[in-house]
Amino acid sequence: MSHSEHHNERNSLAYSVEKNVEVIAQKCYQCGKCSAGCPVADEMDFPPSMVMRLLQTEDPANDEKILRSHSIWLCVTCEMCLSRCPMEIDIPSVMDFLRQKSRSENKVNKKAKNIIAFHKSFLNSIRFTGRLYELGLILDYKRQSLNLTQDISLAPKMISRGKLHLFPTMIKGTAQIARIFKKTSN
Amino acid sequence: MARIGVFICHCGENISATVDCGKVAESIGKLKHVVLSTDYKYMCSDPGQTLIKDAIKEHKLTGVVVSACSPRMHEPTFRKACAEGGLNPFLCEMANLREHCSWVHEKNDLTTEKAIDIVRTQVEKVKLNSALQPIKVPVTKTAMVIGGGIAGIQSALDIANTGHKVIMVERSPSIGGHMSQLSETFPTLDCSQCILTPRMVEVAQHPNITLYTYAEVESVEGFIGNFKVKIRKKAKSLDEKVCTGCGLCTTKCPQKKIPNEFEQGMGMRPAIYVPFPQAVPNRPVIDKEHCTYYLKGKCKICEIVCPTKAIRFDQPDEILELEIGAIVVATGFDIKHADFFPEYGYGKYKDIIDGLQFERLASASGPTSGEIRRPSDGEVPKNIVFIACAGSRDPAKGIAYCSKICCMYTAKHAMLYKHKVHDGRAHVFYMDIRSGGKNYDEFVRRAIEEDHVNYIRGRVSTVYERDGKLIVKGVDTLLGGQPVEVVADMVVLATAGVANAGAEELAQKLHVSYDQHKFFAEAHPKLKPVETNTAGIFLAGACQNPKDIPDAVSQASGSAVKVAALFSQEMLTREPLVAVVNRFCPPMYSTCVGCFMCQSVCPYQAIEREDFKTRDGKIIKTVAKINEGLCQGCGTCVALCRSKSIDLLGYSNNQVHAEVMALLNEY
Amino acid sequence: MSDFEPKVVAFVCNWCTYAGADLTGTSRIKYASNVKIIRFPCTGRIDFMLLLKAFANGADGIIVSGCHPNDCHYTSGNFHAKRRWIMFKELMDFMGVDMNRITFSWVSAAEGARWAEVVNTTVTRLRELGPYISYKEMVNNSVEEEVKNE
Amino acid sequence: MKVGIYPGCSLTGSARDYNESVFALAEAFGLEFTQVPDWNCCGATAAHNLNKELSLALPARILAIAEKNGLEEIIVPCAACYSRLVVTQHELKKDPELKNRISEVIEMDYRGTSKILNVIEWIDKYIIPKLEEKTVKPFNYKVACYYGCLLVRPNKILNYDRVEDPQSLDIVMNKIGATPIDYPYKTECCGAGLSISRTDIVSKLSGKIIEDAEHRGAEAIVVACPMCHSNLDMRRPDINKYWKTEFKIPVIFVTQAIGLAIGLSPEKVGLKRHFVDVTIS
Repeated sequence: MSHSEHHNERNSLAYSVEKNVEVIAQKCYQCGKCSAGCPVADEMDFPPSMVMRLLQTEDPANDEKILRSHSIWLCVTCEMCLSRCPMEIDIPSVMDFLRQKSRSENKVNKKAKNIIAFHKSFLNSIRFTGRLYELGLILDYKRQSLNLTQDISLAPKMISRGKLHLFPTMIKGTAQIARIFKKTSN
Repeated sequence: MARIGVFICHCGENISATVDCGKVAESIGKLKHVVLSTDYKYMCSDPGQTLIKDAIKEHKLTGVVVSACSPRMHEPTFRKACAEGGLNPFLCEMANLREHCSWVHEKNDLTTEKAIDIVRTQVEKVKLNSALQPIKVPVTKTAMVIGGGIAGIQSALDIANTGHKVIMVERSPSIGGHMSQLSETFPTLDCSQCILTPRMVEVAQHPNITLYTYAEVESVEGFIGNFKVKIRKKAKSLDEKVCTGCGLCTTKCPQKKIPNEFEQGMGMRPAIYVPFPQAVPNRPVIDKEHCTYYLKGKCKICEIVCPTKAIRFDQPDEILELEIGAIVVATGFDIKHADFFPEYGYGKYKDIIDGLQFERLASASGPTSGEIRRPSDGEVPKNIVFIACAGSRDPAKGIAYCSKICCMYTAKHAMLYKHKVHDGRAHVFYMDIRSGGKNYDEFVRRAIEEDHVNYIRGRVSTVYERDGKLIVKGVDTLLGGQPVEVVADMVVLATAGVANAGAEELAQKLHVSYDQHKFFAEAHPKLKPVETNTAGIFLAGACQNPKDIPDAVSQASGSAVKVAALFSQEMLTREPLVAVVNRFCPPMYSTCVGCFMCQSVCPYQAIEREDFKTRDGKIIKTVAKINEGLCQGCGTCVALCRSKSIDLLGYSNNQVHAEVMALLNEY
Repeated sequence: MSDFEPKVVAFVCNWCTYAGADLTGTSRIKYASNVKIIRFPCTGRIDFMLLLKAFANGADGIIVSGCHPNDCHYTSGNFHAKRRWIMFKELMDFMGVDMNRITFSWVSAAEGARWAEVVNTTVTRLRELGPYISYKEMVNNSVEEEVKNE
Repeated sequence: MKVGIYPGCSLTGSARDYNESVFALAEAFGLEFTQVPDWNCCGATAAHNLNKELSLALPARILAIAEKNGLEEIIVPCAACYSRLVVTQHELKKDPELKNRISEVIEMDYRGTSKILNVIEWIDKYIIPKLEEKTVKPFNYKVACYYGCLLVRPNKILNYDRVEDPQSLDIVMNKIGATPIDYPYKTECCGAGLSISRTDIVSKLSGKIIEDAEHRGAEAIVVACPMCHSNLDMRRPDINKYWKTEFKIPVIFVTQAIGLAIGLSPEKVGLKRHFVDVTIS
């Protein structure tokens, strides 16, 4: 067995990470530089270096902690961690993968409800029109998140500055966009 | 006519338990030219060896095959026995019946048959052996030490004290190296210059050492015991014999704003200068790149004020040609500077300094007379941050290795700071503390426990300036990756140790290997850490990899004993198993067509060009020629040669061909 | 085919594989006795034409083995051997030599068990392949033809 | 060469001001470009957070349409869209199998031949050569150049400017007479995609960016990304509430600054649409 081959347990989360995004968790030597530069580290239950550490343990209990964490949803994909990582570990890709895994296994952290609601509203908006319909997005998000009072002062100001369309723009290829959504929804 | 004697050893029962030695002897005895084939219980014993010696005389043997254990075990024994019996030792071969046959196969007919095959192969080979004479080369008993840091100094003094001559070549105007820049040394905190300067003076005064400062190696040719070296002595623009070192010129030089290399750019020096007060030799040089006279054609103030008229503006560089027997490379290391770190501002913040700069600040002879004052405004920093592993263990920055010395000097820096600034706070961001060494970990613990240095386990993401303070954004991984922000007055980066500028170029001149980081490569990582893969060239100190003073000094002494051992011989003797390019009478001279493909694959630069000329000097033919002093006998050139003009003594084309034929065909 | 025992010649370097095979011996690891070793200072010394000579003279299989990459006693001999080997393989293929007859491996001085494994797997493979006569016949025929033409 | 433009959703809505300034500059410099026909949303943060394949398919459709229409160069003023498009191009180049799969999903041939330019690259190539002669009203202000995340990271893929302390925007601003300050927040994140779902975090992060710029005496923050702009400008009331202060520093697009320098009116470059009054024009 060559050195580049992994030794991860086949059922571990670290193994799935390696298979899907080609990141070897063991490469992380826990210097913490990612957490030091992460803009949202202090909001997270597990800062990025801790997520990597939990992955390294290959302990099912720790895998569970990651998938149920708030951290993976707070990551803003600013890529600061990757750009400064001495081992060039692609943490943003790991986070993308963990989010999708967390959702598909129904393990999304309750505190992340709004964040997911927003992403879903966003995709809903383009699924039907092809482009983002910002007013529709806000209304749909309010419906999903039940944050009915949030940003009520923002919309009128935007409208008065011509920054919010009252009606969506439909592109010609809407049927095609719908098919793209369908084909990519595993 | 060949007369071969074959001796089959039972090795107690090690061979005879599975191989029918009697049958082997009998079968081999029937081979053509074999005049004696016998077996014996212990060939390597005294009676066994006597058996061979007597047989050589009695049977007038022209070749001997001892069929016993591996030649890697007893070849020297039996070759010596043959020599004592009056046979050229290279006419003796061994057939490996033990490791390659009796020990690895079951007792049966096939095993005995294999044994016969093995012996027959060596019989056929030995018939084609020729009497070879060991190669002898003389030894020039003068060593050259390149680099005048602590490793070079130690090596030169040790060699010189064995009574041999040493030439020391140092690139800068003074010897002393990085150690002369250090304030105090770990783990004892004794003053670096106090322990170093006596050694520097000793070098200068030693009757066996000739010191060339401001000089560089221009070229190296030849081989072990017989190097021919050219050294460029750069013009110092001064007659050293006339100059008394009074220093008047250096105080009168109008050019005063040149960044001082010795002070790591934290002080200024004039164009005619002595690098530091304890410099050896204590004579100034003129820096032509900054001297007003060399730049603009007028000034000459130094010449006017010099009481002994020692200035020589028209002095040329001088090339010295020297005969050298052994070379010690002690060219040292350098460190990465703060501008190597994008996330710490590419070196644009004055108060982010590197470890060597901190050494100068802490040194009593430094720009601040030993007070810790920050470069930007001369204030004493009340909050100081040390960042370990700055560049080291950072594959993304191209340096994957640990620089080894930083953990210790960072602890020392923090400690020195706390001793000098009692109300100050010192923070160290680290990944691991690597403090293996005598009294080393105790030293680090002292910094933490007694001097209250705040060690934080985590790497720093970024440092930036705000309101004249440095904001250090780090993390505490022991608190689960919690971000830590320190508002500091000064930041010291423990930057990676790297190969010295010019190391690669020098390695190529010397034909020694170097690694991807341009550090010189040892011949074997465990058992030949002092040797290079070029015979006669040795390593000392941090040119091999970053190392601390005791390690550098130990290795320097190691290299010195290697040189002394070499110089203890009048002549060097080597096994003559070397390659040869064939030679014939004119007009053929050699079948070599002069393509010199062999030259490109030879790892030892052992292949030279030889011209055959007419009487009036016209070149008729140029062919390859092997320098047997350099050739190590790998045979790569032999296999490569398209015209089959090169052969390897001891493993000739005929010999290996005969072996293959003997293995496959029964006789 | 079951009682066929192939003749195998091993071309090995002195510093790694020869010493590795010595270690197999000192460790008393047993392996097939079909293989016979020819010692070279370095794989860089091996003239691959010898392989053809060996096949023409009745070898059923050949092992070429030296130091691992970067471990060469002579720094780069095995590297040059490998480079020449790549070229030579093309030529052998072109000449119709069955490449299954040749094992190219790295065995270090510390890999006694590995040497036994290399030999055994090679011999097992060759036992299945049977005697190598096609190349020998081809060479002999062409020699006969040349003789006839003269 | 046919030059295309992919405005992206923001530029038709919340970043209309940016759109206006880009087109105003194009007009003033006599530059023409074709909109990528029937373009769709790039999927932004939402797509790559929830569905990797979708996050590649949506940009791939845009790029495939551009190719089909012979657009060899596409200008992408929105830094977020720019990042998604370049990353998609990179991922599909790296993995031919994935490329085939995505081609199948979007029902179009995708080759990955179009060159994608961000707004500063566009300025460097088409505006800078004639900028000096056109500048009538030097932009004599101290500015904080804020690049955000997406123009420089992931730098191994984008390969644009240096990842720490980038300079390209500073150089452009310097050309029109502005004085860029030393600014450590150049590439710190504003909170981006969390604008609506976690306004508190955006207020905190964007607030730091604004605070440091004001503290260093900048008179404007210059941006090249509509997401950054909406967080720093539209979210200003939330930021001020969070920080319990009144940050006043305006946030302008680099294209607006250039527009003003060549004498275009504030209306023409969309300044009137800002939430924070731009008092320096």
